Amino acid sequence: MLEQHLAALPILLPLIAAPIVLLVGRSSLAWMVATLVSGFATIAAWQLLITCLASGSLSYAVGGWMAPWGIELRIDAANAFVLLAVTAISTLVLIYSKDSVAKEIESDKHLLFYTAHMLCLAGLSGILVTGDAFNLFVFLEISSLATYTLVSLASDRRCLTAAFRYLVMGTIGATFILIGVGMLYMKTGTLNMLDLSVRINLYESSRTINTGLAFVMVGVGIKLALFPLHMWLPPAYTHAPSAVTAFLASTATKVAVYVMIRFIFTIFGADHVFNDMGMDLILMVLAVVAIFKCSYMATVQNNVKTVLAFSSVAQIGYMVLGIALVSAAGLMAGLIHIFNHALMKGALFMAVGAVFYRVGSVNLQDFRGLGKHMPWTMAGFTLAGLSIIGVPLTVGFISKWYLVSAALDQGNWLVAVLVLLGSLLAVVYIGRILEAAYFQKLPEGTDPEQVKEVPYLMLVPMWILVIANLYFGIDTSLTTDAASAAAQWLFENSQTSVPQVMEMKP
Amino acid sequence: MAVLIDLVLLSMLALTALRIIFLKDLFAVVMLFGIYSFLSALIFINLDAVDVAFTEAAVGAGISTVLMLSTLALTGRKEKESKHSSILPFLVVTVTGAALIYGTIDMPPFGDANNPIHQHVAPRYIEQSPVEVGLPNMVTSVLASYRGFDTLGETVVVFAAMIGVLTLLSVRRKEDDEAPDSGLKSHRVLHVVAKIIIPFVILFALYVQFHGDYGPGGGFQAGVIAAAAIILYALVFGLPMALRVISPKFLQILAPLGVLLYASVGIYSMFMGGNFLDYNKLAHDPVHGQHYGIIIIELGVGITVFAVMLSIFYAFASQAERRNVS
Amino acid sequence: MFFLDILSGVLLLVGVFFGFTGALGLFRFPDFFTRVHAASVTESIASILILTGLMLQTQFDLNTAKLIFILLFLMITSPTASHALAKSARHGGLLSIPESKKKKENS
Amino acid sequence: MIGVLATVCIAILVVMGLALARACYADTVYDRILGVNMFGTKTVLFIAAVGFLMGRPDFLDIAIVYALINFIGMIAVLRFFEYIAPIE
Amino acid sequence: MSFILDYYNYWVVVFLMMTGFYIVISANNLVKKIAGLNIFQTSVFMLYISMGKVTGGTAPIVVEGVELYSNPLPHVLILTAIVVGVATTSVGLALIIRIKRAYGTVEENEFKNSDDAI
Repeated sequence: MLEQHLAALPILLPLIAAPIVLLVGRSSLAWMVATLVSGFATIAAWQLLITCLASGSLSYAVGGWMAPWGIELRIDAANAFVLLAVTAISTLVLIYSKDSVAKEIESDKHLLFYTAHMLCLAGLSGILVTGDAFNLFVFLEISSLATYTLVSLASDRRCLTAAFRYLVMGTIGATFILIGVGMLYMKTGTLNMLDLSVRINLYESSRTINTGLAFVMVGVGIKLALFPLHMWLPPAYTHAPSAVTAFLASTATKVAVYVMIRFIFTIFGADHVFNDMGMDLILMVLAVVAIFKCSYMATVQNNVKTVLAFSSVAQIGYMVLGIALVSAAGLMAGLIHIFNHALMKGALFMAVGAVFYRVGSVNLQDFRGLGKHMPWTMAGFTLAGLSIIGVPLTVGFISKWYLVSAALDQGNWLVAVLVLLGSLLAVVYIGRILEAAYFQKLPEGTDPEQVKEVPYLMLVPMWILVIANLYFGIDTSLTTDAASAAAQWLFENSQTSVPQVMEMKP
Repeated sequence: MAVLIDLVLLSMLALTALRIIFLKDLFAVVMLFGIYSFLSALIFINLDAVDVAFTEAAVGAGISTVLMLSTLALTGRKEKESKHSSILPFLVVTVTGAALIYGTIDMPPFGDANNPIHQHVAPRYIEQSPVEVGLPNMVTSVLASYRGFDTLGETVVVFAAMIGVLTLLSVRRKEDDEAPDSGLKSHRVLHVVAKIIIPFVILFALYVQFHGDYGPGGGFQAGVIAAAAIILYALVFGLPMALRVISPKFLQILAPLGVLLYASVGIYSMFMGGNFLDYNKLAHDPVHGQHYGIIIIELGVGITVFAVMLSIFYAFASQAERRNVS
Repeated sequence: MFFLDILSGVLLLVGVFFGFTGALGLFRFPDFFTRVHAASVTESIASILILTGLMLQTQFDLNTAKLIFILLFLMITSPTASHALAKSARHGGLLSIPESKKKKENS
Repeated sequence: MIGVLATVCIAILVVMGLALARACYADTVYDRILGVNMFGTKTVLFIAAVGFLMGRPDFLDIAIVYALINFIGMIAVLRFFEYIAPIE
Repeated sequence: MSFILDYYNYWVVVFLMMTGFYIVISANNLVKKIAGLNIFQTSVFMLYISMGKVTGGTAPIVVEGVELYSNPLPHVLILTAIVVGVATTSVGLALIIRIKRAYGTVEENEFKNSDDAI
């Protein structure tokens, strides 16, 4: 029975767990339920990835209604790959959050925290597995609402304004997506993604469809913090509780990148988006500007969480750059970076959360001397930081390697050089933190007894991610296999659907 | 005739929307927003979307307005002059609007029966759903059965809203209140009238809940109306009285139970060998199965929506009361 | 049936006429309390006439019952609302024209 | 009969327009509320009438909801004035 | 003329959407922003419902002797979207109340001094 419903499990488990978590009443029990459910979802995602790598794609008709009439869950290598990253990170963050949350969030809100986390996970998985454009909007809103809640749980009052800004921009983004999907629906009469992709090609250059595309792109652009629309991200990540930042930074924007890939490649067709509308140039310019502007912004910030938040926007630039290269290799680089960046940022934000746990704030000067007093935390931070920079033997290197080689394949040496230059800025902003941690002394007046290593429940998940950073930097077979299969699948299906329906043009 | 009504309503909407831009009195903004919702619901009726009109009237004009008013009670009712230039927003809006107008040029003409959306997918709903699902109201059939997963998502969204609001605003029960029990105390007529109509409103909510298969209505609308009845009670007799009738703790148990009731139908159908939410498997006769499934999930939706709307109102209202005391 | 149709038409048109006068009153009367008066009284009579007119159009089935329900509901709530509003205005310190004149003279 | 109903609908729309104008441009807050309230009641009548005009009078449920929401809105507004002075 | 009749509905709806959008991005007060957001969304709902209309059709509830119904699918989508809208509104308003309590103001330009700008 479980195999039959495998496709539905990663979303049903957290969806049903969310109300149960609220009902169990005790926060330790809630934590246990949430972690277990998230772990099961991870196993399901893993099974799905294996199945998809072996046999292409999977479809599940919810309610037993066939696709264009009912809602279909459709899983292929691409979303199974991202799904695995999201569920795995969620599980690790949940383990981590037991102590972190106990410290940062008032005790009567723990249940709400775990419920919101489950809702967020359910929303993100739903976005990933659904094969229906409107259903995607619904799950996008579930995850967004849960995210606003999670961000506003911090005790610092600035989280409120950050959450509000996020809410307004996020809702505008979602509404834009709604407008875009409406225009597509109006022209094609269907909401199912595969059906849409077939029928959109009947109207090769319809203004309505192009406008719909533009609105979806802007809407998704807001959600994934594409450069000029990223204004909500740094404050939200800075002021959210540590566990929340670790989860969101490594999953939420990645899922949005996936949505962009899905819309470009599966629904509209890469050929139409890039060749007819010239979207690749726009995306490429925005991505490059994002890499430089935001990496620069990261170097001048004082709050370490803000540094990493700007770094996230820059890293999203790399992913979008991969998409904008319009080749299977570029897309693969983008997908690998989605996975790898989740590993790096998860580890980094967990380390920062550990510092917050002991020191109580995460400004640059608070990191002074921590190399000595919190050795494991800072060692983890250092390794993950090296990964962001792109040092060999880490996953960051793998991402950049594939990105650069994809760019060079096309003879686009300019992009290749820019990617490498962007890494130099990463050296600066990570370097500043490491310098404070290892080459400066603990500030006067701090009790060294207070600043010690964090509990194991926080260290272990952090180090699992750090080790994953190294492992997947050396043995790349899993990530590259999955990403290249996904990229191949997306790219081929995107190209072939164009000619076969051309004759049906009315 | 329909076109004429449509035009008149649209111009009233435009007037209202434009007026809202320039009003600095937030109370007036909220009032006009209520009118805007009412008007758009009228447009929905005129465009045959009776279920949508039902919901928009209850939610947009009802719940949203009440929530906005209780927010205003805490934040004050004047918008201050902004020194920003309004040129940049105007530019953004003009560009977006121009893009949309550009997009409309190729749209299928308004109301044409040959439009793609009337040719693909929807014909099955219109022709088959009375047979396959067995309900006269196609909207309910599509909502609860064909796109039941969306509706589960919708219920979860409502649930997520409750989680969000409770996180931000906690409902404090004033057990030992020496606070003046508020409510529209001096309005004796209101008290009598409210006592008369509240039972009828709850009766009406039940009617909407179970008549949704045959006419406009369903779990969502019923939940909102039932919540509205209690909200009316709280407004007239004061929040402490309402808290005594239905306690927030109870609502916090009720809301997740509704979601679980919905999901359990799906799980059950999985055990009966179907896919998630496949109501055909619930009984020997598929149409009966559909019927059972829809009744139960509508009940789940109704319970959740009632509990959530009411606890959101409690959370907002108790903030206002707290300020009143201090 | 012809007779009922005529009757219903007459009721509807008269009802609308009253509704219209009420709306005019909103603009033409001098102070708030007279305007409340104009609005609420005409509203009641207009509701009665229009809804009764519509009832005569039904086949005397569930729709009639619903119309009666609406009518009763409006009959109860609409005057209550007007009353509460006027009372609130009074409570809030709004004065009618004669009163404000008197106040001016006194001060 | 359709002609009469159409006239009635249009006339109610006109009245609604007047009430809306009152709500948009009012001297005092109370006048605004009065306009809104009148608008709400006339909307109820309009829905009832338009149902008969369109030949589907079975949607009177919506009119009931309108009447209910209109009343609750009024009460909420009055309640609101307990917290914030209506006249500055 | 027929061109106008075919599209006037969409144009007005676009105008309404943009009015709402303008309120969201230009309003100084946060409550007004949320009201604008609601107007924006409600207008998008109208776009959907407009496309579902069939001239001469009737509401999609089966009655004897009627063949032509309007499209039920947009109605279903918008029912869901309305619910999503009210959910967002309530969370937004709750945030506003907390912001007022923490900062003492809900006017956008009064946050500008610190890094906690909206």
